[in-house]
Amino acid sequence: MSETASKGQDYESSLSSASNRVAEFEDTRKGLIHRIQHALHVTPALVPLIVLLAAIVIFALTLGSRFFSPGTLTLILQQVQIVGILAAAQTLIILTAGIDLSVGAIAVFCSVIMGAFTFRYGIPPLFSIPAGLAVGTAIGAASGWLVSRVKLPPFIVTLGMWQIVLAANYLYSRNETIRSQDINEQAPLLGLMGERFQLGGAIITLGVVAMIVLVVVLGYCLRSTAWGRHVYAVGDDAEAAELAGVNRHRTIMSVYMLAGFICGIAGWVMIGRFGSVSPSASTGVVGNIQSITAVVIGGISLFGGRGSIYGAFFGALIVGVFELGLRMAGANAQWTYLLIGALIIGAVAVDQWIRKVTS
Amino acid sequence: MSETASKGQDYESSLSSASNRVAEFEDTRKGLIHRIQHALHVTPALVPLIVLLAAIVIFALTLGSRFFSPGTLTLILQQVQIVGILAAAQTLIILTAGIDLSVGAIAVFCSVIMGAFTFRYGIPPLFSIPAGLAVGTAIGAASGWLVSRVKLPPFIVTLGMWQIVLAANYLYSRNETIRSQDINEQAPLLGLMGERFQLGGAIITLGVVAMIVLVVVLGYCLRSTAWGRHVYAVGDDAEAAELAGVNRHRTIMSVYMLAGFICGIAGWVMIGRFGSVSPSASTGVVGNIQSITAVVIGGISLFGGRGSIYGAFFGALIVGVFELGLRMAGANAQWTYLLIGALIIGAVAVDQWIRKVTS
Amino acid sequence: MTQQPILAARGLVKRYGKVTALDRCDFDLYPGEILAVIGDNGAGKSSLIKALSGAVTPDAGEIRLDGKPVTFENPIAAREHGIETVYQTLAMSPALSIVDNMFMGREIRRSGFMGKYLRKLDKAAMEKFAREKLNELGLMTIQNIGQAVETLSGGQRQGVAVARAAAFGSKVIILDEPTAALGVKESRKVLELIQDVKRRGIPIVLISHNMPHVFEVADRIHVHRLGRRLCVVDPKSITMNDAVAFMTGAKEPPSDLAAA
Amino acid sequence: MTQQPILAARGLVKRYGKVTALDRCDFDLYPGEILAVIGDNGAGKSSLIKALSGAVTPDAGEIRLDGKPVTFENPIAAREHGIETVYQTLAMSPALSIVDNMFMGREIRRSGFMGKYLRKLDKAAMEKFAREKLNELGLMTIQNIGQAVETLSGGQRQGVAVARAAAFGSKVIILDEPTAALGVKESRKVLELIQDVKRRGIPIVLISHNMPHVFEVADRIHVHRLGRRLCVVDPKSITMNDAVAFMTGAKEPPSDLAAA
Amino acid sequence: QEDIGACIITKTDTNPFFVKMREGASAKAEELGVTLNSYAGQVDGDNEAQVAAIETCIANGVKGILITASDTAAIVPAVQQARDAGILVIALDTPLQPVDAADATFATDNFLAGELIGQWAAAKLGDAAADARIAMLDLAISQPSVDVLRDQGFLQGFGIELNDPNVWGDEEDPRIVCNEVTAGNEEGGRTAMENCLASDPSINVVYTINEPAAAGAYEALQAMGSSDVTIVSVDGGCPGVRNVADGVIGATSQQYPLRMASLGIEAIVQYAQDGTLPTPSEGKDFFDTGVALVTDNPVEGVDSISVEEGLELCWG
Ligand SMILES: Nc1ncnc2c1ncn2[C@@H]1O[C@H](COP(=O)(O)OP(=O)(O)OP(=O)(O)O)[C@@H](O)[C@H]1O
Ligand SMILES: Nc1ncnc2c1ncn2[C@@H]1O[C@H](COP(=O)(O)OP(=O)(O)OP(=O)(O)O)[C@@H](O)[C@H]1O
Ligand SMILES: [Mg+2]
Ligand SMILES: [Mg+2]
Repeated sequence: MSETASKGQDYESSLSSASNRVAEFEDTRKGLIHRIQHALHVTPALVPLIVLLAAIVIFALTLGSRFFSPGTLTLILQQVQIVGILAAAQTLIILTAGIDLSVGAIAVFCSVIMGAFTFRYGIPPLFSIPAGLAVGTAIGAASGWLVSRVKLPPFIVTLGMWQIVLAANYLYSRNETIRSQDINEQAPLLGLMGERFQLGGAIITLGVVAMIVLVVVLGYCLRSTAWGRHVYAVGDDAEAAELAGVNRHRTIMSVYMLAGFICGIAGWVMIGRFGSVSPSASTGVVGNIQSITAVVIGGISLFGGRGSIYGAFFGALIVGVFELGLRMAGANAQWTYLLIGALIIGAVAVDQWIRKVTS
Repeated sequence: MSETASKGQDYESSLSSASNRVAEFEDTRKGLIHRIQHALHVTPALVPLIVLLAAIVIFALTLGSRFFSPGTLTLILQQVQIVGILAAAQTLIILTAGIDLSVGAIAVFCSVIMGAFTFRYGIPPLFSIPAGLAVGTAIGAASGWLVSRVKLPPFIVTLGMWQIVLAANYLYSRNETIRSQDINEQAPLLGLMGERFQLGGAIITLGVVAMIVLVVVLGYCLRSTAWGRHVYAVGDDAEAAELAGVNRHRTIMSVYMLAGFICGIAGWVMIGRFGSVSPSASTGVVGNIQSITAVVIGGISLFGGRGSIYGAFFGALIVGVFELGLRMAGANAQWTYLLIGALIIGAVAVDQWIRKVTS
Repeated sequence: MTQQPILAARGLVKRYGKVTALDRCDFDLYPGEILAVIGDNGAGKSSLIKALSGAVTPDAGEIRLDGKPVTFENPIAAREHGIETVYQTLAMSPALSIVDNMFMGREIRRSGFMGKYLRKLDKAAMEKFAREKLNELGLMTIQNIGQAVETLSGGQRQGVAVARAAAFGSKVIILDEPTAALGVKESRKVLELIQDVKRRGIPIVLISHNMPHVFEVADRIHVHRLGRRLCVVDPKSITMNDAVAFMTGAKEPPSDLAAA
Repeated sequence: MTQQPILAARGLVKRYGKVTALDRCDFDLYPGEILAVIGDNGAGKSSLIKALSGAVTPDAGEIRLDGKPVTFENPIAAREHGIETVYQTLAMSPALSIVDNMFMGREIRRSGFMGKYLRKLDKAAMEKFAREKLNELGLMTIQNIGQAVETLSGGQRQGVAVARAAAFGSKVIILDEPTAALGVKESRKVLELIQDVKRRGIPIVLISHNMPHVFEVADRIHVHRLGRRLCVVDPKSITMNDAVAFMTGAKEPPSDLAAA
Repeated sequence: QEDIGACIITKTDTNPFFVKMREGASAKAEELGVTLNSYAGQVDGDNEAQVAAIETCIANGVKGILITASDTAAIVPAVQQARDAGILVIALDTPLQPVDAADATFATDNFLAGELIGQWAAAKLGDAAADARIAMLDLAISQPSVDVLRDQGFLQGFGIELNDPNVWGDEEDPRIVCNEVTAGNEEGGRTAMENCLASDPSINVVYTINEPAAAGAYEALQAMGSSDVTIVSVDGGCPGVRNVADGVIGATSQQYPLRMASLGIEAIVQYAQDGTLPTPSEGKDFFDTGVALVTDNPVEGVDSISVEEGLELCWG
């Protein structure tokens, strides 16, 4: 390398003997605290996990074994399973700097499709379930296309989709609920995700398993595959990602379609959890805010490109713990809302504080 | 200037005779289209205005004079007055790269405060109205402090505030409605904003005037005062603005407090419009989404720092025109809901298309 | 120069509202050469190479690759034709790590089952490769290869972008002010790298404001002024002083050069 | 140098996770001088001036202004003490216009009623002033003074940032690589401007990788290496070659310099 | 004596109707020494929150649950779970589907409530009823069951042919000018009424889902200069009855949420003490807590009570 150095300007002649070692500094900070700080720095999803554990401990101390029992703790998992799955879909969208207001509506519509196909047209559940999932994916594809090709703001696209899907859901279902007796007798596969098994006092349903598997698989894909890196890059700075060689369109389409598919799964899980198919399920109306809340509490930036899906999962659990804990403590509904509002702010403030102390 | 040039490196000796003219190019594009393009480029709020006018023309052609009459057109203004005022508050927050989910709840709570102070404690409206406005400002200050000082994401802060304020609203009001008969008899000042005057067939209320004045005043402040420039700078890149000498904290506090105050005005206007004071007004629940929708349709970026408040005003009107027009065309409630979703997407797509063609 | 240009442009125009960035600009790059592009700030150099690499679509004009007219819809299309570019703005994802950015769009997968079916990335291999490339550029101050790009110093960031282009370019490499933020040692390494690449037979477009660097490595110099090519000069037959005079408008170029 | 330094620092430490940016760094700036800071990419120069200007809070160490210890909570605090800084990242609001950015935080209001009570800005006066300052820097290619900063070329953007600092600095001006993206002509103007400012009696800190520029204008040179001040040299008594050798680690500085 | 725990789960807790129901339950619970927790959904039709509430009650080990189901069919599996855990479940206000999914039902007949105001409006108009112009101000596009029952009851009572009795808005009678949704508050009532009047200013009968919506509709009618319009409503809260007195509302069907709730609490205490289940009203499969038409303009053939009586019985 020094051969050309002589061609350079006169003052560069000494460069050939420049130091060739990577810079190192002695680190005088030692001990446990520093190790913890480092762990939190490297794995930011640990922060909401700490908040979650703290919340569980506090409720356990206040409410005793009524709360801190395998049954109650797994009940929380059951209560958050739908929001948890929707939060997984929402995470994907938000990582690309989007936002999806339609997740809940898509989930409800997919469950209605599965039910109506089975009961109205007599299609066996083995086909009507994939049909529901396909509809979810197709809605996601439509949103993705509008965001990526027509370049509309995701907020507007999914707001419109929310209204369209919700209204379609009421119109198509004719506001009819499919009763659990009928599902149990004629199409048990529809309710599969409600199947439960017991481990000691703990009760786990297949829907809970589905949620956890989904989060783990997506966590793997986002961290360890090229696709995952592209999702982050597009959300971080779409223009830079495109200049660097990422196919923005394909990435966005894949994300919205996958999110739609996951919402379809949430719809299937809903049938299992509630036993019935109900077009007026409130998930259609409040599922979006709930899932966005979980994502943001989990430390994922609404501006895209930053955060971990595990954070969103812990975020959903944090809200679930607060809700169940406060309800068990007997706070009345308005006080519960008020306290949950305060606790959400508090949880994120603690989160922020931990980050600040450890950075 | 050339005196020091001789000190420079040898190849710089000719610099003193470098050209000193500002670059100019002959522009070969002429004519009306080019002038329009330029106007749209310089004043982006014109784009939603075009969409708005197009929507009015289309409904006027389809529905005839039933729709295109002074009475109906001013009815639209009356119907959007609350959303329009909330959108003004929302615009301020979104320009700083925030989002405010609590605007509607604050408005309802302020109206309840004004009512309860007057009727429960017997305070004259001349004082209870400012008290309501002060409460709105105080809630805004609390949110602003959490965003600016504790550095929490605005989404979380205002989500929490939404729940807290809404619950406080129900608890404080004991779910009691104050009837319009009582207001008319005992405290007409509370209903002042509902005062209407007729101009030909057009009916204008003081609330509508308040909305328009508010938009114009804020438009002036945002464009032509230092404060306005700071709001944009903080939203554009908060860190850069701070490095450049903008007091980020003061700017954010002023924006959130002002937004809270404007929500208080919206609360007062609500009393005028509905005659009564009702804690369960839907604005508390859907006012946030409605106002954000208006803002985004108006071309303001959710990422902050870009857009004009006039856009938000036109955005609110666009939604109002669609809603009334579709109802008058006789679409049923569920179909109307669906079509509005589609039209919102369509309106923004047209907007995007105009921008593309003219850029 | 009877050879056919590998990349050429004729009459490119690009306007932004009232601002004219390119004003009927021509361009020629011949095989195996280092072409320097010099010009005042805002002369339109970056706009020119953005048009050539598909990052912006010109309002008018034609681009030819190997003599055939092409239009690049986007940078990916240009890259598929082997044109690799370091933009002045660097085009990095700030929140992602150095390794992620270097391999963006060209990730290395594990071999075997994990890579084939689970599409797992080979982080270790990518880190090793990235560290090597950075060491080659003399960026010894980067202590943590997993650092997010937004936390790098200005020069480190530029070094990462240059290392990426040099490692992956195949047909044409375009560098927009690659040494602007680099230190003395790091700049020298980049110049060596450019000559290395040229030795591999790949032509290079180098935009730079550093006249000694330009005159040291360039085979030909494209002087850009007010949105167009003013002239093309040979660094061996002209003084730096004249080149600077042309580009700043202090002197008119002789008419025979203007046609080149 | 028995004078008291106007701005000084002792033992500054700044760590980012595992990365050490400043490692017990010292610093001295004397009244009326131009102090150049040189060092490898990533040596910690920008971190040093960020600590001095309140943009980051050091983990340890002390800053003294006119001999009195100070802590700057934020850049505004530093600015109120008269310290004006051009950051390497330029600190501009991309969507705002050149004028807005130049006057950010120091807007000019109309005189009379409109300005006093309606707080209306005097756009015309600000535009005129901005255009003058840019012309002084030779940025003649800026066609539209109302252009958003994000649409400027790299060099134009840097020019705007430098113009801002030069126009408003009162006690100390800190320039972090002010000429990195500038052309030959524009760089020359900035160097003239620096000397102008010095003549006004205001001391300047200049970070630069351009050795000829540094040796041309600097009164003293602070050599930064691996997060600390390696030595301070006098450009009149040392060769460029030695300075480069010190900063890249090719040579150890003589021990008497190291203490300076 | 061991602590008796009970739960009351309402559809929402923003509608004054449910607020009063909860207050009635709390008062009775305090009197009888029962620990009462109350829960509610976030929006009308919120089945999920009610399921979660039932699960919480089970985990808390209560003795009885009072529930106003948002989705009367979908809630059944969760109710079954509670009953399997030995909890007495009483449906308030609306029966579950099937009715015997709950241990007992204390309800008003919402269809009957609608029917009464329908009959009253038709009788008041007399011959003009044949070419009435009717605005229907419903609750929400998700068409929760109260919404459907009251709407369809009104139409039946008015003498309009129903299409599918489980859906509102599918009738073809030309007398119906519009179906609008109001969210059951003044705000929605006003906007909905304006929309109806914009398409047809000759409206002379307005059905409203509840009294707040009626008050909003009245404001719109005033503002747009329509007089001689008959507004009818359902609920019977005190502000509503006062509005009947002031002539804002022509007639309203009054329900008795306080009574339902306190009866429910008593039944739970009874059950906790000796295991007896409450018995339904004679001839019905639920315990009917009654509906009364409140108006100062009684008409032939429709039983009604006066405003003074209504004010005595009203809630809130
Ligand atoms: N998106 C845009 N909108 C408006 N004007 C633009 C835009 N991009 C570039 N310009 C203008 O076009 C002109 C050419 O810019 P360009 O970036 O090509 O200059 P350059 O020669 O690369 O300058 P530098 O040496 O400073 O990098 C400049 O005047 C710039 O302000
Ligand atoms: N926010 C941060 N997080 C982590 N590391 C950082 C951060 N900021 C700076 N660093 C690291 O600190 C070191 C010093 O950076 P600094 O920007 O001060 O270098 P510099 O001397 O200005 O280099 P250059 O000449 O390239 O501008 C670098 O190794 C950089 O990667
Ligand atoms: Mg450039
Ligand atoms: Mg630096």
